[in-house]
Amino acid sequence: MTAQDTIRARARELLENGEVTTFIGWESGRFENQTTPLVITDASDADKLVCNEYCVNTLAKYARDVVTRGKVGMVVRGCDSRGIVRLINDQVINREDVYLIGVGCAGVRDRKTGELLKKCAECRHGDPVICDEMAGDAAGRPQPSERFKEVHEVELMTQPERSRYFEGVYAKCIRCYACRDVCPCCTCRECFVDQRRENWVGKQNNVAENRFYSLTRVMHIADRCIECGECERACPMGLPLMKLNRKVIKDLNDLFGEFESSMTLDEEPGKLITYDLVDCEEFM
Amino acid sequence: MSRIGVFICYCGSNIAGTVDVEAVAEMARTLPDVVHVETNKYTCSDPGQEGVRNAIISHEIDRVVVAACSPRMHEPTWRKLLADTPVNPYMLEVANIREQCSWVHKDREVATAKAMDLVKMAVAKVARLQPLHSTEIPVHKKALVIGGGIAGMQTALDIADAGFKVTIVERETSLGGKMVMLDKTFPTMDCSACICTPKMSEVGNHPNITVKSYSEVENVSGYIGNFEVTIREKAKYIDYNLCTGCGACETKCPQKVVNDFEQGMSERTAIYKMFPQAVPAKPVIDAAHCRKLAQGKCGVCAKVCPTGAINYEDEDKLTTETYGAVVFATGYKLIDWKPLYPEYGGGAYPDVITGLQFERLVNASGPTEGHILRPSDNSEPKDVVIIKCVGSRDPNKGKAYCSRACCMYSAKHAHQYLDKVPDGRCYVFYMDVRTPGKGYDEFYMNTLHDGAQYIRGRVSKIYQEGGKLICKGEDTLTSQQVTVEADMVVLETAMVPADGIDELAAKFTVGRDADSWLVEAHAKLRPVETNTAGIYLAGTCQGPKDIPDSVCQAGAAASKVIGLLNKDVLQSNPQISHVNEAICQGDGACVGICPYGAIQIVQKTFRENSRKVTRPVAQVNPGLCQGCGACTVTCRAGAMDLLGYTNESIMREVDALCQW
Amino acid sequence: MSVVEANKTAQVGVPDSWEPKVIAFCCHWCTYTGADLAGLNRMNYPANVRVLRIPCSGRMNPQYVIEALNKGCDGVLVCGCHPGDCHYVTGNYYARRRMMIFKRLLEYEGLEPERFQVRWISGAEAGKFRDTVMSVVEQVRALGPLNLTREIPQFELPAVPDGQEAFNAVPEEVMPEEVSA
Amino acid sequence: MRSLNLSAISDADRRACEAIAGEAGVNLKDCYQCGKCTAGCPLADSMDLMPREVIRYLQLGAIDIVLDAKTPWICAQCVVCSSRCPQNVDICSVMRAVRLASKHAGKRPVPEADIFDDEFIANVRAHGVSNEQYLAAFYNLKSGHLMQDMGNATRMLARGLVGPAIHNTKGRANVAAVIDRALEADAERRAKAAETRGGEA
Amino acid sequence: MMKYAYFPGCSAETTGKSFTISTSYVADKIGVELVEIPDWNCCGTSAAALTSPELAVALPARSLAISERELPGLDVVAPCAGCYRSLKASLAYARESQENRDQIKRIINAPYEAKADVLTLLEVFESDDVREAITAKVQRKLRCLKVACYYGCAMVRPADVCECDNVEDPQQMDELMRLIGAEPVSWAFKTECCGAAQQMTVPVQAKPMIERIFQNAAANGADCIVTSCPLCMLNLDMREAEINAARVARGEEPFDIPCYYFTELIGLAMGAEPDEVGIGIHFHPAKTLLLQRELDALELEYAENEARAAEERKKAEMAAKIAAKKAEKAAKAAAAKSTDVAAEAEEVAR
Repeated sequence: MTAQDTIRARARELLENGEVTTFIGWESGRFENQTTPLVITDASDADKLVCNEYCVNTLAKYARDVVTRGKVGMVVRGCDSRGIVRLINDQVINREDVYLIGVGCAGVRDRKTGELLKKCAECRHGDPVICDEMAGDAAGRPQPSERFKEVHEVELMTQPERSRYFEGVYAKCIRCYACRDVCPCCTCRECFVDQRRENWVGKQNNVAENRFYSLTRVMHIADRCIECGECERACPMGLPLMKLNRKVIKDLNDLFGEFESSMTLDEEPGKLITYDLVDCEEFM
Repeated sequence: MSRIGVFICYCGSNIAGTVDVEAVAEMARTLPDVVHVETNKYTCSDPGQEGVRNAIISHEIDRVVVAACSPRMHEPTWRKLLADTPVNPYMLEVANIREQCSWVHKDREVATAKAMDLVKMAVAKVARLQPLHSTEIPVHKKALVIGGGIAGMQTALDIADAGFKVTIVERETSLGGKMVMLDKTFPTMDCSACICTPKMSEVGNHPNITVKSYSEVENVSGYIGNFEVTIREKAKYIDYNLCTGCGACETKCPQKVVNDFEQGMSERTAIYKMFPQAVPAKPVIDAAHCRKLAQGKCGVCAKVCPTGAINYEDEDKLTTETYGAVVFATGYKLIDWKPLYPEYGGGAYPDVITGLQFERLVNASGPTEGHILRPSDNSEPKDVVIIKCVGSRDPNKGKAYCSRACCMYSAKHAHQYLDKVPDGRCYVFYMDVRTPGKGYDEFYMNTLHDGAQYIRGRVSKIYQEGGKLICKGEDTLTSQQVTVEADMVVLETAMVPADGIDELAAKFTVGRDADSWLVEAHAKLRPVETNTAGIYLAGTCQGPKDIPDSVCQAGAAASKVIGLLNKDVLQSNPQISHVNEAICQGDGACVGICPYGAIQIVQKTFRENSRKVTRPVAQVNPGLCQGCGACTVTCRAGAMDLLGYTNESIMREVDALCQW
Repeated sequence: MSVVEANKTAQVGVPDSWEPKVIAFCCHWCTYTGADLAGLNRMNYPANVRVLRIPCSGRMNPQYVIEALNKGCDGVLVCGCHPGDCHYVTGNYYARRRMMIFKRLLEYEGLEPERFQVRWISGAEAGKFRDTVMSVVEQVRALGPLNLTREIPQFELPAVPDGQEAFNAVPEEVMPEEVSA
Repeated sequence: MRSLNLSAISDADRRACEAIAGEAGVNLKDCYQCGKCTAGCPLADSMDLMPREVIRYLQLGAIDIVLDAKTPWICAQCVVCSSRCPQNVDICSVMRAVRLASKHAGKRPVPEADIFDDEFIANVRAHGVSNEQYLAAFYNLKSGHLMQDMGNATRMLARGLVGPAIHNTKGRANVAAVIDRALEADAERRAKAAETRGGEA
Repeated sequence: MMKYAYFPGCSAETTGKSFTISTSYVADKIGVELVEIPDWNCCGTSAAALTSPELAVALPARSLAISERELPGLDVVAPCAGCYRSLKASLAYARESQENRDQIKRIINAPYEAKADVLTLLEVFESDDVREAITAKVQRKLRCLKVACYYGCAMVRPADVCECDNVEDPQQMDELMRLIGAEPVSWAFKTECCGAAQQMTVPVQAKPMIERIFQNAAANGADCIVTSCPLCMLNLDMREAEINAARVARGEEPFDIPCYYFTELIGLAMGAEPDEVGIGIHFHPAKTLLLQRELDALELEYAENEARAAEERKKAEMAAKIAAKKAEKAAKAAAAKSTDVAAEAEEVAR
C-alpha cells in the first residue's frame, strides 16, 4: 500500500467517523504533476487526495483558516509539521485542533523541469517532527551540508554590490504579500502592513516602502522562521527571500548558539525574546 | 483638529544667546495645527507660567509644546501647570533647546536651525498624543514579612511600632531563624539567646503583629499597595486556642527524631517545640514521624493532654489577605559541603563539623550543655582545626563569593574554644582575614592573643588515622607543608540562600542573581527595594551579611514600608503599555520579556463577525507596568503600544526630523 | 533609467552645502541624561545630530531605523544604558540582541556599518556622548549622502500619487541583471 | 633569601611567563595563593619551590627562577593539585609547561628526570614498545646511579617478569616516524610562537 | 558476548604479567572477548607528555587509529591506568575539534576519526551484564578478606578527561569486591599518587609516597591492597620490602600487606588456584593471607551455621510451647462447653 492509499483510506475513516470535520491534502489538476491544496469535508472526496512528488504547497497555513470549523485532519511532511508546530507554539491553533498524518518526504519537484525544488534541496527535515500517525516510512534524507551557502555568497560581495543587489530586489517587489500569506510564522490577526495607522507603514509600492516591508518582515519572523522556503517559492517575482531569512538565522546561530525553530512543542522561547547576561557585544 | 500652543523660552540669554528665539517662533507659526506661539524670557517663572495658562484659555489650546530646557528639568512643572487647565497634563511635549542645543552649539545659525527642527519634532509628536489619566491605587495598610529570623522580626517590629498591621510568615515552627541557634555574638560576645528571645516574645505579643508559624506563601497576585497573598498554614495537629504549652505531650511521646535545631547532634520527640523558648511557645506534631499519624497506633499525646488540644484530623489551612507591602526576610542556609568536599571526608568523619554545629556544642542549652565534646566519642578535643572559606571563594566546588561573616565567627569559635579548653590548641586555616566592622579587627587580634594559631593556607585533605584527623595544609607564609593531627575540625561553610527561594521569588517576580540571592533595585541608592514596586528586602536573602548589618537593613526596609503605608493612595503612572485587543494574537511573546511580570495572557470573549469568540489576549496590569516599552517591540502586529511613546508618535517624530 | 541608477547619478554631485543628518534614539535614563550633562558642561559637538527620547533602549523598534533611513537620515545612532544598568532591569539586554541582529541585517543589505551604530552611554558619560556624536557625524560625513533609494516626505501631500510613482518606479525591461537570477 | 627587584623584571620576562601559562591554558591571575595545591602535593617535601610558589613567580614574571626550579621536574603529574584548586587553575599543566620551557631553554635542574624521559622515548622509538629492563639499565648508566634497583632487578628476573629478550612491534619503523613527525610539529609550533612573541616585542 | 579492542600496554608481558593472566582468566569466564589491537605501540605515558604535547597526543592516536581501522565499532579497553590516561587524553584532544583531528592525522599519517571510546577494565566490569556474570560464576566468596581498594591517580584524574565523578572516593572496585564477598575498608588514600616514575628519578624523596599508602591502609584495618594498575602494583608490591627494611631500621613495625590485582581476587572467587591467576609471582608473599582468610571464612561459616541452628532450635521450642499452651486452652474451653451443654441438656430434660 502506498502512502497515498493510506492517506485516502485514513482520511475517509477520519471523516466518516467524525474524528475530523475537515481534511487537508493535495489534489491533482489536469495533470498528475500539477497539484493544488485540497480541503475536503466529505468522506466521498477522499479519493481525490494525492500524495506525490509534485505536492509543492506547504499546507500548514491552511490549518489556521479551517480550524474554526472543527478538528482538522491533514497530511504533514517535515515542512508542514514544523509549520504546525509554529502555529501551535504561537497559540494560533491548539494541538488538539489537528490530527496529523505524517509522510516521509524526499523533496518535491518542479512540474515543468522535473527538478528538485530549491526549497527541498535546502530542506533539513524531510520527515515530520510531530504527527499522530505515519503513512508509510520516514524518508530519512541526509541533511544538506551547507545551510548558509547562499548567505555566505552574498556576504562575500562588496558593500556597494550588496546595496545594488538588494535595491534591485526591492525594485522588483510588487508587494503582493504572497510571501506573508504562505508563511506559517506570519500569523498576526492583522498584519502590520494591512493596518491603517498613520506613519506605521506606507502603502505605496516603491523601493523605500518595499524595503521597509521586507526588513520588517524578516525581523518579525527572525527567530521563528522554519526555513520551509515557501515565501521564496510563492514569490511571483522570484525574489531571493531565503537569503534574508537565513541571514538572520545564521547570525542568531553564530551569536547566541545553535538553534532550529519549531522542532518541538516545548521549544525554548525565541532567541530575540530572551537574553543572556554574557551575550557578546559588537557595538563598542 | 488639534489646537497646538507652542511656548518658546529665552531662558534669559541661556537659550537666546545662541538661538534666534523669534525666528524659531516665526517658523513654528507655519506648522500645521499650531494656533498660538509665544516667547517668554523665563517660561518657568511665575509670570511665564501665568502666560501659558492664559494663552491656553484664550486660544482654546488642547496640546502644548514647550521649547525650553531639558524635560528632565521641568517636565513635572509643566505637567503640574497643565493639571490646573483644561489641557490634559500628558498632551505635552518638551523640546530640549537648551541642554541639547543652545549650550552645546556655538554657531547661532546652526543652533537656530536645530532648535527649529526640535520644535518641529515636538509639534509632530504632540499632535499624535492622547490624553492620559493616572488612576489612584488604594494602599492596603498592612505589611507582610516573609521570614521570622532576626531581620524579619526587626522589620515587623519597626512597622508595627509605627502603627501598621504586620503579618509574619515563618516556615519553621518558631520565630528566631538562625540567630537563635547561635551561642554568642561577635564582637561583644553577648549571649545570642539573651538578645534574640526577648525580640521573639515582643513580636509574639505585639498587638499589631500576627505570627503565622509553620506557614508558607502559596500564591501571590496584585501589585504595590494591593498584594493578594495566599498563605498555607501547615497542619500542626494541635489546637493553639486550647494548648497551654505545658509540655506534657513532649515528655511522653515515644517517637524519637533527629533534632535539626541541634544540627543533628541530639534527638527530639515527634511532637515537639523547636526549642524551649520557641514563639509561639506551643508544640506541633511532625506528621512524617508521628506514630499515630504515620501508622495509626499510639495516641499517647492525646491521652496526656490536659486540655484536649491534640487534633489528629487537622489539615493545612489556606488564608488569603491583601497587603500593601511585602518584605522578604527569608535568610540563608549553610551550603551542603558533604558532596562538594570528598577530600574532607565528605561527611564520613563525625568529628568534622560545621560552624553551626559548633555553635550548638558550645551553647549551654545545646546537646552537650555547653561542653565542647567530639560527636564521635564525647571526649574533649585537645587539637581543633578551624577551616575557613569552605564553599566560599571556591568557584570550583562551591561559590565564588565571600560569605562575609565567617572571618569573624571563626575568630569567635577559636576564642570560645580556647576559653573553654584552656589546655587545647586551635589552628585556624585562612586565606585572608576580613574584619571591616566596628570592633571587629580588635576582636580578631584578641583571638590571636588568646593563642589561636592562624595558618595562611587552604587545607587540601583531611583523613583519619589512629583516632586523629590528619589535616594537610600549607603555611604559605613559610612555604611549608604543614600537618595537624586534630581531634575535631570545624568547617566554616558558605552561606547560600534558603531553600525554595527561587520558587518564592518567582511568585513575586523578584529578581535573583546567579547564586539565587535576591537582587536589590540599585546596589547603592536603592539597597532594600526590589525592582517590583512594593517589595523590599531585609537581611541575608539579599546576600551574606552578619547580624548588625541584617538588623540595619531590616530597619531600612521597614522605613520604606512605613513611607508607603502612610499614603492612602498612590498615583499610577499612566504612561504604560496598552493592548489593542482587536489585533492582539495572544501568542505571549510580550509576557516573558516583561521584567515586572505585568503582562498576562487571559482568555476573553469577543463578538467577531457576529460570532462569539473566546481567544487569548494579553492584559497589562497597570499597577505593575513601569512603562519601559520592551513588550511593544515583541509585538509584530503592534497590538501592544506604549502610551506617551506610541509607535505612531515616534514615527511622526522621525518623519518630522527627516525633513530638515 | 532605473531608480537605482537615477539615485546614483544624483549622488555624483553632492552639493557643498550638504550636511549629514544623524538621528540619535536615546534612552531617557542614561544617554539622554548624559546628553543633558554635556550641555551643563557646555561641551561642543556638531549640530547634525537630533536626539529622540525613548524610555528605554528596549523600546527601540527596528522599524524606526528603517523609517529614518528611508526618509532622509544619513545615519542612525541608538544609545542606552550599559548592560546591567538598565533602569528597567533587562531592557538593554533585549535591545543588545535585537540591534546586533538588525545591524548585521542592514549591513548585509549593503548599508555601511558606520551609518547605524549602537552605543552604551551612561548618565555620567557626557564626554562619551560628545565623542560618539562627533565620531558618528564625521564618519557619516566621510561616506557622503546615503546611497539608498528613498522616499523623502513632504509635509504636504506627496507630489506624486501612489499608483503613478509605483508605475514609474518599476519598468520591467530595465530590471537589474542580478535580481532576475 | 635574596631580594627580588620587581622593577628589573622586563616585559619579555612577563611575556615568557604568560606564554607558559598560555601553553597550560591557565590565567595566572586566577590564582589567589591559597596553597591548597601545595598542601595536597605528595612530593612537596622534596621540591625546592612549592607548587604555589611556581605560580607566584610566574605571576611576578620571574621567569629565571621558574625555569631553574626543580619542582616541575619532580612533579609526578598526579593532578591532585588541579583537581582540588578552588579557582580551577590547572597547576599540573603549568608544571608540565614550565618543565618543557625549561627543557627547551637548555636547562635540566633534575637531570635524572630528563634522562629518564629521554631514554623512555628513545626506547619506544627503537622498539615501538617500552622495554623496562633496558630502560632501567640505560637510565642507570646515564644517570650514574649504577646500582639503583639492582636488587629488584634480580627479583624480577627470578619471577620471570623480565628477561634479556627485547620486545619489538612490527610497525616500529612507523612508530619512529610518528615520533619524528610529532617532534617536528612541536618544534614548528614553538618556532611560530617565539616569532609572534618577538613580533609583539 | 561482549567484545572489546584490547590495548595491553608495555607491561602486559613483563611486570604486569599477573594482571594479564588474571584478566584473561576472568574475561574468559564471564564471556568478555578482548581482541588485541594489532601492532599497537607504547602510549608514551607521562614521558611523552613531558617531552612534547604533540607526541603525547600522537603516540596513543596511532594505536587508536589502527583499532579504528582493524577493529571497527569496538571500544578500546586499556587495563593499565597509565595507558588509559594517555589514550583518553589523546582521544579527548581529538574529539575537541576537526582541526585537532586533522593535525593528528597529519602526524600519524593515517585516517582517524576518534570514534571509539577508551575504557578501563573497571568500566567494563561496571555494566550490569558483567556483574551478573561474575555473580553467577562465583564459587567461593572471599569472606573475611578486608581489602583497601587502591585506584591510583591516573585512572581518575584529570576528572574531565577521565570522566570520573568522584576523584577522591571512587567506588567501582569496592563494588566489585563486595560482589565477591570481600570487605572493602573505607580509607583515604584511594587516589593518592604512588609516584611510579619518581621512584626511578627521585627515589629517596618518592619512597614516602608508597609508605603513606600502606600506612593509611593498615590504619584503617585493611589486610591487603587491591589495585587495577600494573605500575602501582609493581611500585607497592616490589618496594614493600625496601620500605619494611627502612622501617625496621627505624625501629618501626614492618607492614605485612600483600597486594593483588582486582582480577586476581575475582579469579580466586571463581575458583581459580592462586598460581592460575598469577598470585604465585608476587614479590610480597601473597598466599598465606589468602589461606588464613579462607580458614577464617570457614570458621565464620561454621559459627554462623551453629548460631542459625541454635536460633532455629529456640524458635522450634518456642513454637512447641505456644502450641502446647494453645492446646491446653482449647481443651479447657471444650471442657467448659461440654459441661454447659450437659447442663443445658439437663435443663431441657427437666
